[in-house]
Amino acid sequence: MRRRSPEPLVWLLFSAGGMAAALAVPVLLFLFGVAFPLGWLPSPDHAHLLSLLRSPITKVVLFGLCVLALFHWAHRFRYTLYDGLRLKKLSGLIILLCYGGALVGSAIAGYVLLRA
Amino acid sequence: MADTITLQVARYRPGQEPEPVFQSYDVPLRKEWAVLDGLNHVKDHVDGTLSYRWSCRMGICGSCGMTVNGSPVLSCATFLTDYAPGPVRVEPLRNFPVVRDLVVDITDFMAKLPSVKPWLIRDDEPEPEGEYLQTPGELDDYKKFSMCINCMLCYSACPVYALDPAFLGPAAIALAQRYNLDSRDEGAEDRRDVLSSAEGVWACTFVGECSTACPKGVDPAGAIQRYKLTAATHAVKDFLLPRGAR
Amino acid sequence: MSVFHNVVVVGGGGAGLRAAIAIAEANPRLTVAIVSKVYPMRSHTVSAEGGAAGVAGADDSLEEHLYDTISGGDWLVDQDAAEAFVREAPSELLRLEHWGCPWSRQPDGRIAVRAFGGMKKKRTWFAADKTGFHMLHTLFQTTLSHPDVVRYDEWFVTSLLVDDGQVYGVVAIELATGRVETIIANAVIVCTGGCGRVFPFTTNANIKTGDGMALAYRAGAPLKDMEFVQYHPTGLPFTGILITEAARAEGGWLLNKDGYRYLQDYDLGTPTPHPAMRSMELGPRDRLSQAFVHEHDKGRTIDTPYGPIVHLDLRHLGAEVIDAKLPFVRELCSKYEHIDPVKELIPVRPVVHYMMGGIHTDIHGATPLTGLYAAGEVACVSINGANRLGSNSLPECLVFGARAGQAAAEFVGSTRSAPGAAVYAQARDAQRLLEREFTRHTEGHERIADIRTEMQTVMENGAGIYRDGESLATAADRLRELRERFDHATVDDRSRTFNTEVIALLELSFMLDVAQSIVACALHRGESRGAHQRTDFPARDDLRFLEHSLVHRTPDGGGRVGYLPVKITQWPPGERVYGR
Amino acid sequence: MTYVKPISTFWWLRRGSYFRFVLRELSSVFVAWFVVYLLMLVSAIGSGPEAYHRFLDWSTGWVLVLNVVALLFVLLHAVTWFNLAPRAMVVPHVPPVVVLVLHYLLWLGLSLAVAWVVLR
Ligand SMILES: Cc1cc2nc3c(=O)[nH]c(=O)nc-3n(C[C@H](O)[C@H](O)[C@H](O)COP(=O)(O)OP(=O)(O)OC[C@H]3O[C@@H](n4cnc5c(N)ncnc54)[C@H](O)[C@@H]3O)c2cc1C
Ligand code: SF4
Ligand code: F3S
Ligand code: FES
Repeated sequence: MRRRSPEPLVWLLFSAGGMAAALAVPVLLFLFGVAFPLGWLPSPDHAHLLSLLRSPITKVVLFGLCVLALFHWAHRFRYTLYDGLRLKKLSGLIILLCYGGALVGSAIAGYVLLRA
Repeated sequence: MADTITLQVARYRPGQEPEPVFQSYDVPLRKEWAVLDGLNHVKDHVDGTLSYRWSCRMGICGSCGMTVNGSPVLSCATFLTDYAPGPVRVEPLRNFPVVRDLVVDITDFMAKLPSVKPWLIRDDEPEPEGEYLQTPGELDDYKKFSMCINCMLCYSACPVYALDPAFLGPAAIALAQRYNLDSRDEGAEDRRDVLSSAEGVWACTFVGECSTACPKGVDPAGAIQRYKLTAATHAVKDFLLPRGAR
Repeated sequence: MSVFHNVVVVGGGGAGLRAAIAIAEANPRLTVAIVSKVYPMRSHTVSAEGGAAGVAGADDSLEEHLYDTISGGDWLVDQDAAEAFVREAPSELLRLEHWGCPWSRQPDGRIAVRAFGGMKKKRTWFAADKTGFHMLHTLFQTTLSHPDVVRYDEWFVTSLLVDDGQVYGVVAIELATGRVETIIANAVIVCTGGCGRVFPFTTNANIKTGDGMALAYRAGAPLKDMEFVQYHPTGLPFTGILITEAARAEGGWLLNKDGYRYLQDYDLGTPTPHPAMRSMELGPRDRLSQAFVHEHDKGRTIDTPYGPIVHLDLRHLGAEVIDAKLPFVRELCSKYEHIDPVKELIPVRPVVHYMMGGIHTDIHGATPLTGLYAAGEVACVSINGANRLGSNSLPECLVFGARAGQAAAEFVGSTRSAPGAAVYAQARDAQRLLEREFTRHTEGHERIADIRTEMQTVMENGAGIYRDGESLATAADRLRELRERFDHATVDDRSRTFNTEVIALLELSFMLDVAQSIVACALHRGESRGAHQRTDFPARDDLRFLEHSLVHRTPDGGGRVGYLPVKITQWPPGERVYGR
Repeated sequence: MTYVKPISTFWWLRRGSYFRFVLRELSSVFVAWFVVYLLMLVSAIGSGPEAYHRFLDWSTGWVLVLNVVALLFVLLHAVTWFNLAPRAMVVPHVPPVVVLVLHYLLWLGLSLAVAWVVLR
């Protein structure tokens, strides 16, 4: 009997998240985190952003990005703790923290996006 | 160019020292000399007690892996002049128990290797008359992974193996892939359990140092990543398809 | 302490691994042990580059392979053995294919074959230019699928246990611990490879110290045709790393210092732009190496700090052919000579490469001692005669490895004899002697390396490509002196753990035996044949010497040389014609 | 009787390549931070113009510094991710360089599209 390991599932989420993050996060972070605050580019006005945000497509895309990015974090951070800080003995706790965190984060993301 | 160079060689003689100490030897610095030639000079003319492994001195037998100035290399294919003016620090391969001086214990790898079934698995019985056909293109699909000389530089470079000796490790997985990707082989299923266990591919975090260290261009990191994709695809299929359809 | 296995195979190279698999297949109930001083995949077979011969093409025939082998060996070949060899080589190579060996292929997926020196047809199977590497790893990995094949990795065999003409096992040292152990067996197969390290400049790895030859020799088995030492014409200066004959088979040229393809001056044919079989650069190794010496005498070689050289020219092949067929050659040249063969000439000189002689065996790998078998380079089944053809050795390891394995399995199945008290006494003696060896040499004053270097120089000067009665007699005297000096060799290393100095000492003592046997045989053979060229007897003399030399060890370390007729079945001795 | 070298917790400080690896792995923390930041932005936008402007003001102080660092890490993540991609997915008959270049083209195209949508 083959051992069913959840590892492939979390790895797939990690990979998808890594790809999504690599493709989308730099530009978003550059615009909203650096360029607008620094005034390199004029901040878009509220109405434009709100209309964008109200579009269901945007909501779905952003929700997907958040969930995947969070699982990407969860998986990678888990191993960073294992290896970088030699905490593999605390594996159970770390798994709870990481993937649990990602789940909770995803729920919050869903809530925030739905409400917005 | 100075005509000598200093080798700082890690010495460990069980029973004599509790842990390795460095001993310095001056050896001639010649254009053609590999680090191994320097060690041989020491062994032959200066200090017969220095122990290390070597054989082919042409980078193919995989005996002479050592840590030179911090990096895992084949000492027969690494040249003294590249480290001039020195000193050159020669230590045993990392991540393995040191038996003596520059000799490390690789029994862990030798025990893991058979577990991935690195041999051609076929169902046909008896053997066919002629060869199994294989086009040059099909040969190319696994050729890279068949170049492994079991030199252990990749294990020495891999931090995950350092931290978790249960990890199957780069070369063993690359060798499993060597057969999985061979068009003549039918044993991928038999290798699946070991490869996709927690100590198999999933333990690897794609540090990639194994491939950097590999002197034969095997790219074990790539082999592992590719298997992760395969294993994940399998897992999804297992999950989605009803039992009978698998 | 002692352990027991039905069969002990000494050596984990091509021959040893093949033998072990043969036993496991012949009789799964037998326990087989492979005892090897290095991990099997480190064995010297790993270095073989060019390929392995076995009739494959429709245009080829067993007869032609047989004729090439016999004439290549200057008619000192046992034709029944060679016949068995050419007949079984293709199926052995095919089995290796079934075990996964990544042979190079034709576009349609069938095995590709290439030309090789001294061969009339293309019949050399190859895996790019890492043939030996791929064969060895395939064999090793295949043995892993036989869990009943037990391995003693990094165990050094120091002697054979013999009682009343029958072998009962071996005594070996475990390197990691220095523990001496007796391994009792019904049969022993010696597959320890060659002895190139007896010479100063060789393609052979550090482990090729003729151990098995000396083991058998000391146990009372005769060595055969030891005077035939092959020089390969193209070794890299300084390192002695081999540039495979495949480089010439793919079209490489040998040029002297004037850029002239000098082989045309030595009855090896006329230059053609494309390689022609059995001609010029594709002549046999003995003739090519001898041509080099003549070029040197004429002052047409180039002097370097590492001796005279000529050039191997691959430039006209282009990067594409070189990368596809000879990638390892390019890698080795750039690593060890800092040159790129696509654009530059490769400096080469003849280098000691292969031992035609070895432990005398019959066609089943059996030696005159009951229960003792030998296969591979260590053995002399007499398929190579006075000169081995390139790419005949790897298949020899397979064919006769398998045969020896089968014969041993059969023998073990039928024998009832168990080792008597004498054997155990002998084992204890051997053990005690070895323990003494660890301590005896602590008083000495001669460095092992000095004696070894001198022995190598003596061999090169006395028994090189060209020899004569005088040079050989001098060599014999010098070797006797060296043996005396050996008794005063010193060992600094008192540790039991991985004591490579004691191993070097034991290897040196083996090499001295082998060196003496080579000189003894060479001294007695008053003719020139194949790789044995006597300037005082420049012609082949079939009347007196169409015979194998057979040398027995005498208690003082010397050799008693006798002769054994060559088995001729269908090809009477003829002229060796190349390029005509 | 073998000697096993102990491994320090901060093994990754002893070799440049290991250090770069740990930095790469740490990028995930900043990816997570981005999610937090994004959600705060979304919630601010959803709460009306004032909240949005308050958010804009807030994001010029220490948050800006954090975002600059995060951007660097995210870029490190993106570059290492794309560079390793051809090794992980081997597409038959497509040379690895092509896979690599396609990834970068996709990245560029998507970034421009996002910028266009936001700035329009
Ligand atoms: C550079 C090079 C290239 C070559 N290319 C070709 C080629 O292209 N084609 C071809 O046909 N032939 C080639 N040859 C020749 C061929 O490779 C060898 O003859 C052949 O591989 C010998 O195989 P073997 O199994 O007899 O011995 P090896 O592979 O040398 O194995 C010897 C084994 O014996 C063990 N051993 C030795 N002594 C002891 C001891 N005292 N105790 C325990 N174990 C011991 C060793 O550990 C090793 O495992 C080449 C040779 C060289 C040197
Ligand atoms: S994968 Fe490379 S580094 Fe690792 S053992 Fe094989 S050849 Fe050596
Ligand atoms: S270095 Fe180790 S973590 Fe993976 S990519 Fe190589 S095996
Ligand atoms: S001595 Fe064989 S690989 Fe270095």
